[in-house]
Amino acid sequence: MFTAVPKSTSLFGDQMRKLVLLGGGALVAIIAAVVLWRPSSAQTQDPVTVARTLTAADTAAFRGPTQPILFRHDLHAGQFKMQCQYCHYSANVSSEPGIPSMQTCMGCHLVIAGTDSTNQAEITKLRNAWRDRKPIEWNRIHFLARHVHFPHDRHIKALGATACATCHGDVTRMPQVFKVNNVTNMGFCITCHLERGVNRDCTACHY
Amino acid sequence: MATTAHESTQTHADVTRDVIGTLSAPGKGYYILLASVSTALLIGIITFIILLKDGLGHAGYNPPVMWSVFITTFVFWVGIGHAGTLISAILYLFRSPWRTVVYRATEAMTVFAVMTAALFPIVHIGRQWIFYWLLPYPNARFLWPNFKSPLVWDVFAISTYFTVSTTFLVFGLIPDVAAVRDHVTGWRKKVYGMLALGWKGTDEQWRHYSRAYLYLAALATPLVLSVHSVVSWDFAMGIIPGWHGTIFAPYFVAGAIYSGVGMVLTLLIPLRKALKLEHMITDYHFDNLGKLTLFVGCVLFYAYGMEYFVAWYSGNTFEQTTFWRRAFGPMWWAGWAMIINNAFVSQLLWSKRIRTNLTALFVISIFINIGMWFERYVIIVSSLGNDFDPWAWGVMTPTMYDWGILLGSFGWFGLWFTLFFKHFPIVAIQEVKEMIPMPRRKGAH
Amino acid sequence: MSDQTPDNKLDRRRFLTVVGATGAGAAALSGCTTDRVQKLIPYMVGNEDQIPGIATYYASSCTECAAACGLHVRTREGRAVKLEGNPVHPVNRGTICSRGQAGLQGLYNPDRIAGPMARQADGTFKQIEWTEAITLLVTKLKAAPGRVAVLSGQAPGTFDTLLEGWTRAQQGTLTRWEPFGHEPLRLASQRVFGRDELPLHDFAAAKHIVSFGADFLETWHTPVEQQRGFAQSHGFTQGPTAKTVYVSPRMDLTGMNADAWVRVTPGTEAILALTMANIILSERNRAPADANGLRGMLGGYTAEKAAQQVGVTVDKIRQLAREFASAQPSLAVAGGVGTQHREALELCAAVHLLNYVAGNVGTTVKFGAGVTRGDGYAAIERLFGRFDKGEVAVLLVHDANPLYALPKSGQFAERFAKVGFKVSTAAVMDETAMASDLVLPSLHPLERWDDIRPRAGVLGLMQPVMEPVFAGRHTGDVLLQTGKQLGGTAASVATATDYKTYLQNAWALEAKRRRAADAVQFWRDALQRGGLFDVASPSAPVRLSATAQLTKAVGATFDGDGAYTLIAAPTLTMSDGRGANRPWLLELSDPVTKITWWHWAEVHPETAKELDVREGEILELTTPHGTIKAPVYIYPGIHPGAIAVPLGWGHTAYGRYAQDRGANVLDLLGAQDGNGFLPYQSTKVSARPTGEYRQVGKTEGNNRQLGRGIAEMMPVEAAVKGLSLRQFYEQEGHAEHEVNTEREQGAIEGFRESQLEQRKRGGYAEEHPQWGMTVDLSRCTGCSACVTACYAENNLPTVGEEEIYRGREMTWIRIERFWEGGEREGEPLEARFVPMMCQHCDNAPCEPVCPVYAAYHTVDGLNGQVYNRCVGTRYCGNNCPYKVRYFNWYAYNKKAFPEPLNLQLNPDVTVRGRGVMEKCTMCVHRIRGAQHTAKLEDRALVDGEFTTACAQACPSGAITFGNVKDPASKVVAAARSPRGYHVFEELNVRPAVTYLAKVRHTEGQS
Amino acid sequence: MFAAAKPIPGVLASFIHIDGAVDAIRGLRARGHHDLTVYSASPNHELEEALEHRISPVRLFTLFGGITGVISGLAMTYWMSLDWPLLVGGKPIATVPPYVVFMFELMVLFGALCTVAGVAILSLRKPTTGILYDEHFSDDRIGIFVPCPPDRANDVEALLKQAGSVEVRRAA
Repeated sequence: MFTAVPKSTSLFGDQMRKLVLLGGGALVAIIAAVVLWRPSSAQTQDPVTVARTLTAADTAAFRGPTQPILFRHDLHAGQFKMQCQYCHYSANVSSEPGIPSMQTCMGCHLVIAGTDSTNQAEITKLRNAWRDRKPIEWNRIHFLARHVHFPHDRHIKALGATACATCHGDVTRMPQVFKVNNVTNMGFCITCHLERGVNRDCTACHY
Repeated sequence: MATTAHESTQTHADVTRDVIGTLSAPGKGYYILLASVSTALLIGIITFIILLKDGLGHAGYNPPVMWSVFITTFVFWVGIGHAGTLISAILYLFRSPWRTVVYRATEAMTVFAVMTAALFPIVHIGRQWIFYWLLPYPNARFLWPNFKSPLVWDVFAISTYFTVSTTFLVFGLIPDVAAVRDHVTGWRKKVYGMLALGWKGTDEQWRHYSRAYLYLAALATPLVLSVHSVVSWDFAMGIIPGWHGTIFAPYFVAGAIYSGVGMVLTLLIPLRKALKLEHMITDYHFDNLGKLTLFVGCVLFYAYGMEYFVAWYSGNTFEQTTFWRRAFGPMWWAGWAMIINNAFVSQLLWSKRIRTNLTALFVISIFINIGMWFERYVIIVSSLGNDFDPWAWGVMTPTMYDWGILLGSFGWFGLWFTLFFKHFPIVAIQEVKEMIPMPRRKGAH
Repeated sequence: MSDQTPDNKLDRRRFLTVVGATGAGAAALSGCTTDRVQKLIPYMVGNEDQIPGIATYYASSCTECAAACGLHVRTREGRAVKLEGNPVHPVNRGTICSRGQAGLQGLYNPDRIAGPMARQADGTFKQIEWTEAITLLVTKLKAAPGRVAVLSGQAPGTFDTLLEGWTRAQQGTLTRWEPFGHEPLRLASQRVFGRDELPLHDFAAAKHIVSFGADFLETWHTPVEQQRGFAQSHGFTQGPTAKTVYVSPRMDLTGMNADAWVRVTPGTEAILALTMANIILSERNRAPADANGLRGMLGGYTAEKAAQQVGVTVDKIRQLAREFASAQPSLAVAGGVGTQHREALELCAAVHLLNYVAGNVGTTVKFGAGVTRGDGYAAIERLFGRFDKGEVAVLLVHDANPLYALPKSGQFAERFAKVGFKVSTAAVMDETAMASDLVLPSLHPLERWDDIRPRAGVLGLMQPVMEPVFAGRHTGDVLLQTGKQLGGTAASVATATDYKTYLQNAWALEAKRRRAADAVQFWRDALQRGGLFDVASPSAPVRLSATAQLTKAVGATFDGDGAYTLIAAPTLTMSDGRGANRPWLLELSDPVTKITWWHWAEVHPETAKELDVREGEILELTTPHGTIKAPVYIYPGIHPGAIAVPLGWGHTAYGRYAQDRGANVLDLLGAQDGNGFLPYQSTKVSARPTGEYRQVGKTEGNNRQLGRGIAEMMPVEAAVKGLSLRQFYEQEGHAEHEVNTEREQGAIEGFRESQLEQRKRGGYAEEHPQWGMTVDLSRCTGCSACVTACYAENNLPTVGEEEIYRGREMTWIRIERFWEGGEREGEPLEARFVPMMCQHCDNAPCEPVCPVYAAYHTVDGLNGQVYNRCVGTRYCGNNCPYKVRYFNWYAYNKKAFPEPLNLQLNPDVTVRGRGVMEKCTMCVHRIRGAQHTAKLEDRALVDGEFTTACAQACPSGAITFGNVKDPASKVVAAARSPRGYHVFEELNVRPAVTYLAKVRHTEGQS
Repeated sequence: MFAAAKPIPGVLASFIHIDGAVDAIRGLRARGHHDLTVYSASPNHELEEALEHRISPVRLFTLFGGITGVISGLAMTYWMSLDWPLLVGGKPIATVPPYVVFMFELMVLFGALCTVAGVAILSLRKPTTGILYDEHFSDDRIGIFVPCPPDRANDVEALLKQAGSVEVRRAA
C-alpha cells in the first residue's frame, strides 16, 4: 500500500541551484541595465562614393529611398561645392530649411543639360516637369514629429554654416540621400544638447 | 489555544476528505455562474474597446469632474482586497483562531480584487496605449516618472501589493496542493504534482516554511495598511476641498477593510452552501466576521462625522460649501446612500441574532458593497463638482459606458474567483489540521 | 436641399501650392502623433515675400461690419492664419473684435461655392464655367435696358463708384442697404442739425456717458473704436472715471459695463431724454444761445409727467439730468438696434437736443465725417415696390442678404421672386442666393483688391493675401467684363481690363489730388500702411435747424396685444446674422447670457414665475406677424414687461453651421416702415409655455461669487484715494473674503525662502526672465475678443453644442460673468467680468501631481504643458483651483476643421490630439519665437516687442504681458497698482497673473 | 529532466499517534540516528521539540531583502530626480519625504521575494529526492524515515514497531 510520489520539478529539492543562479543573474542584469543604459549617440558611417558618371543600373546600389529624379548631392554639393543654402534657401534665416522651387533648378538646367546619358535623362525629367508645370514630389527622408519645433536657423548660427552634416550626414558624398541619424528620436537631440550643455527645457522644442 | 466545538469532532482525515471533496466535478450551477461572469466580462471588454477607439468622451465626464466612475471603481476594488490580507496576515500574527477556515477564500479574493483594480488606471487614462510611461524604465527620451506624484506612488503600491499578496497566496497553497496531489489520480495528479513543487512536508521543509510564512505575514501587515493610505493620498495630496483631509489615510483604510469584509460575506455565505462546508465554516466564524464589520463600521461612522465636523470647524468657506452640497446639493442622494449604507446599516450588527442569521448578514453585506462604492463616488465626484471657482461648477451623470466598465470589472473578478474555488482548496487544509490535536496512545498529556 | 448644395471640393493642386514646401502647412491636421508628410512638394516659382517658417504680414481692411477696422493679416506658407488689428489704423489702433477675427472663417468656410451656379429648369443649381456665366448675365442685361436694379451692401469706396457707373449705364437703380444702418440717428441728425449723416462720438473725452439703448460696445456704429474710447474714460488710471448710465429696458453688454442701469418702460427713452434736456435747459443754461428756442417745445416734458410714463422716480430723473449737465464734456448716445422702436427717430433727435443743450455737440459729438450707412429701409421699400410693379427684369444682389435680414411678414421672398432674373454674388449659398437664378461667387476680401472709405479721412485698402481658396471671381472684374461685352456707356464705364488696374487708376487720381510726387510709391506706401489715414477726424460746426422743433415724444406704439414687449436684441456674436456660419462665433458664449450654438428667449425672473417656466423650457412666442419657439433663459437684466430674443439666428440656408440653427426673431416683426427705418422693437408678444425642453448650452456653472473674491470691485472714491483692496475692506468694516493672516503669510513666506535653494538645479540655477500678466478689470468689458483671438492663435477646436452641455468647451481663456446684487427688488444688479486663463502659478498644484512631468514649471516661470508627454490622467485638471485645464475627450481636432478650415491652423502651435490635457501657454510659441529672433540678432529681448494674442486683440487694452523681472516693464508698473490682487490668494499658489480690481460709481444707482 | 536519484537505503515508518512518533524520534536519536526525515501533514511543535530544531535562518534573507529595498528605493528616486531636473509645484527638485513611499514599498517587495528565495535556497541543504514517501503523510499520518545500512535495519524496525508504528517498510 506504499506508493511513490511522482517525480516533479522540485523547488524544495536539488533542481533549485540552477534556478537561483539564473534568477540572480537576471536581476543583476536588469539593475545594471537600468543604471548604465544610454542609447548610443549618432555615428556617421562612411557613405559610398561613386563615379561622377554612372549608368542607370548603378542607381539600384544606392542607399536611401529612390527619388523621382536622381538628384546627386555628391555632385552638386560635393564636386561643384555648391552651398547648401543655395537651394535650401531659408535654412539659415528660418526654422524651415525650405526646398528649392523648380525655378531654382531650372535656373541652371536651362543651360546645363548633363554630360552623360544618365544625367541627361534625369535632367530631361526636370525640364519636362517644368514644362508641364508639375512640381516634382520628392520623397521625404528626415522627419520630425509635428509636436517638435526645430529652428534650423538657430542651429546653423550656433554650429556654423557647415553644421548640416551633424544631423544630415555628409551629403557631399551621397549620390542619393539617406538617413544617417535617426533625427526622429528625441535621444538624438538630447545627447547633443547634453554634450554641449545647452537648454534642455521641454518647452524649448515642444509647444 | 482557543478551540471550538467543531474541531474536536473532526479528524485530519475528515478535513482532507471534505476539502478535497470541493474539487470534485462541477455541477450545472457552476457552469451557469461561469457563463454569467464571462458575459459580464465580455461586455466590459467591448465597452473598453469603444473607449479605446473614440476616446473617453463617451463616459459621463463633465469638467470640472475629470475623474468619476472608473477611479471610483478602482478604489472600490483596491479596498475589497484589504480584508483578505487583514484576515490572512494580521489575524495570523494575532493568532486569531477563527481566521484559519476563511482566510484562503479571503486571500484569493484579495489577489483577484487587486488584479481587477490594476486594470483601471489603464482604462481611465486618456492615452491608454502609453500607460507604461508611468514606470521608471530607461527610454530614448532620458525621462523618468515624477516620483512626487501620488499616481506614481500608486503604481508602486499596487504592483507591490499584487506581487506580495500573490506570493503569500501561492506560498500558503503549496502544502495543500501537495495534499491534493496525493489524493487525486491520473493527469490531475501530474498537474498538481507540478504545482506542489515537490512538497513532501518533511520536518526540514516545515521548519523553513513556517518561519518564512511568519515573515511574509509580518511584511504583508504594514503593506496592507500602506496601500490604501497611498490610494487615499491620491486625493489627500490634491487641494480640492473634500479631498484635502489629514484623516484620509486611516479613513480610507477603515473603509477598505469594511468593504472587504462586506465582500467576504457576500462571497462566503453562498460559497459555504454550494461547497457544503457548513460544518467547517460555522456561525462562529460569521459571528466574528460580523463583529469585525461592526468595529470598522464604527470607525467609518466616526470618520464621516469628523469630515463634517472639520469642514464646519475649519471655518473655510470652500470646505463648508463642499460638504453642504454633498448633503443637500445636486448629489444629495449619493451622499445619503453612502452614510446610511455604511454608517447606519452596520449598527444592526450589535445584535447577535443578526450576526448569526446568514440571510440578514448577506443582505447587509450587499448594502455595504453598494454603500462603499457610493462612498468613493461621492468623495470623488461631488468634491470635484463644486470646488474653488463657482463659475466652473458642474454635475456629471454616468453613461452606459461607465456602467459597462463597472460590470466588466465584476465579470473579470468573478471569472478568476469562480475558477479558483473549483481548482484549489478553498479552505487551508494544513492550517485547519494544525488546530486539530493528533490522536494519542496514552491519554492527553 | 442637398442636390442644390454645390459640391465644393478644394482643388487639390491649389491646396498644395497653398501649403507650399514644408510639412508645416499640413501640420495643421495631426495632433500629438508622429505621423508624417510623405511627400515634399516644391513651389513651381518661389514666392519672394514668403519664406517657409516665417510669417508674412499684409495690411488689409475688415469688412465684417461697416466700421471697417484696419487689419494685419498674418500669413504662413502662403495661407492666412490670423487676423490682427492694424496698429496705425485710426479706427481700431491695432486691436480687433471677435467678429473681425472670425472673418478668417469666412475665407476658409467649407460651404463656399467653387464656381458660378446657374439655376436649371428643374429649379436645382448647376455649376457652370465663368465665361458661360458672364455671357448669360450679359444676354439678360442686354434684354432688359432700364429694367435693371442693383442691391448692394453698403461699402463706400472705389468699387461703389464702379457699381454706380455700371448701374447708371444700364439706366438701372442702385440701392445701398445695410440691416444695421442706424437710419433713425441719421434722420435725426438731418432733422435737428440739417446734416444727412451719422455723427462720430468721442467716448475717450467724455466725463459722463448716458446711452439710451445704444449698445456701443456691441453692434452700434463703430464698436471697437468706441470700446477703446470707453476704456480710456471709464477705465481707472488715477482720477475719477466717467460715470456711465445705461437707459434701456434690457441690460445688454453695454448696460452691464455701465455704472448704473436705468430700467425704463419699453419705448419711453425719448420722453426721458427730452425731460432731461428740459431740466438742464431750465436749471443751468450752459447751452448755446439758439437752444433757448427749444424752451417752449421742451417745456411740456416735466420730471413728474415723465416719471409715470418712463417708470423711474422723479428724483432719479433730476439726478440723471444734473449729473449729465455738471460733468463737462458729457456724452449721450442713442439709436441702437435693440431700442429701434417706432419712436427711435424721436429718441435720436431728443438725444441730439440733449447733447446740444449740454454743450457736447462739437466736443464729444462730431459731425462732418460723412458716415451714411446706405440709403435706408425706405429705399428697400421703394425697390421692392418696383418688383411688385414688375419694373425690374434683372436684379444684381451684391454683399447683401435681404431675404434673411428682412421680416418674413413683408412678403419679401414672394416679391423678390417677381424679378425675372436674379443674380447674387454671395460666396456662400445664403437665403438670397438660394432664391436667385445665377450666383457669381465673389472673392473674399482677403483674396481680392479693393478699398473702403468708412468715413472722411479714412481710406482703407485691401489686397489679396493668398491664392483664392475657391475659384470665385471679384465682382469688380465681373462688372468690368460685362461692361466691355455690353458696350456703349457700360463699356465707357469699364475703363480698365481688370479691377486691380481700375483700383490703381483711382488711387493714381487720389495721388494727384494729394500732390504725391510718385504715384507708384504713393500706392506702395498706402498698401503697406493699409490705406490713407488723415490724423484729425473732421468736425464741422453745426447749429440747430428749424425742424428741430418737430421733435416730440409720447412713447412708442406697439402692434398686437400680447402681454409683453418683444425686444429683438442684436448680439455681439451674431450681429445682423452674418456671423452665423462661423464656428468660432457660434461656440463663443454670448457675453450677456453665456449661451452658445443656439438662440434663446430672455425672461425676467418675475415673468418666469408668472409664466411658470424654468430655464430651457421652450416658449412659443406669438405676435400679429408670426410665431417662433425659443428656450427660456431667465435673466434679471430685462424689464419684467419685455421678452428679448437675439437677432441673427435661424438661417434657412447659409451653410452647414448656420442653417436651421434656432429661429429668426425677424419672423415676429412687422415690416411696416417706421418712416425711414425698420422698427425692431415694434410688437407686443404673447408667450405660451410648451412644456417641451431644450437645454441651453451655456458655459456658466454658478454665476455668484459666494464671497470668494474672484472679481473684486472698489468704489471710485476708494480707488481715487489709492486704497489697496485690503485697506478698502478694512475701511468698510466688513472683512474681505478669507485670506491668510499676516502671521500665517509670514510663516508661508519663510518656509518658501528656505526651500528656494533646493530648486536651483540644472536650468533653474541660471538667470531667466519670468513671464507675468495683469488684467485690469476696470477696463475689461467682457467683449470676448481675447477668447476668439486665443481660438485663432492656439488652434483651439470648437466642440459643438452637445459637448458644451457637458462643460467640455476648450476655451483656454474664458470670460466669467458674475452677478452681484439684483436679488431683492430695488437692489441694483451688477455684472463683473473676469477673464480666466491659466494663472501660471509659481506653486502650481497641477504640476506635482502629474506622474510623467507633462505639467511642469519652465525655467522662465511658465506652467509648461507638454502635450506629447501627457498620458491623460487628468489629475492636473482636478487639482487646478482655477479650472483652466481642458481635456481632449474626443479627437476634436479631427472634427473641428473640415477642409479648408484646417488651413487656418497656426503652424507654430501643435494641434492637440485625443486624450491629452491642454491649457493657456501664455503664447509660449510667441515667447520662443521672439527669443529666437533676439538670439539670431545677438540682442536681449525688448519689453513689448511681442505680446500674447489676447493682450494684442483686447480693444480696451485691459491685458498687459511681460517679464516681471524687468523693473522697467509695463507689466511690473501695472502690477504695482494698489488695486492689484490674486484670485484665491489664500491658496498660496502664487499666480503669475495679477488682476486689478474693477472700479465703479456705486452711489445713487437706480 | 528529472533524473531518478537512486533510492537511499533505510527504513520508513508510519504513525497514527503523535506521542508514538515522538517516542520513536527520541529513541532513534538516542541511538545515534540524527539524520531523520519526519513527514507530517501540518507543522507540529511536539515533533519539532523532539527533533531539537534550531530557528530557521530564513529571516536573514528577509532582513537582507528589506535593507536592499530601502536603499534601492531611495537611490532610484533621488538619482532619477536629479538626472533631468524638472521643477514642479515650487517644490525642491529632489527631496526625501515623498520618496519614503518608494523606500517602503521596495522594502516590502524585496523582503518578501528574498524570503521565498531563502526558503528555496535553504531547502537545497537537505534534498528529499530518493527518500521514501507515502501519500498518507499529507493526510493524517506521521512518517519517519531512518536512513541506515541494511545490517542495522532490523533493530531500527524493532524500535519503530515498539513505538507504535502502524506500518514499516525498508528501502534498499
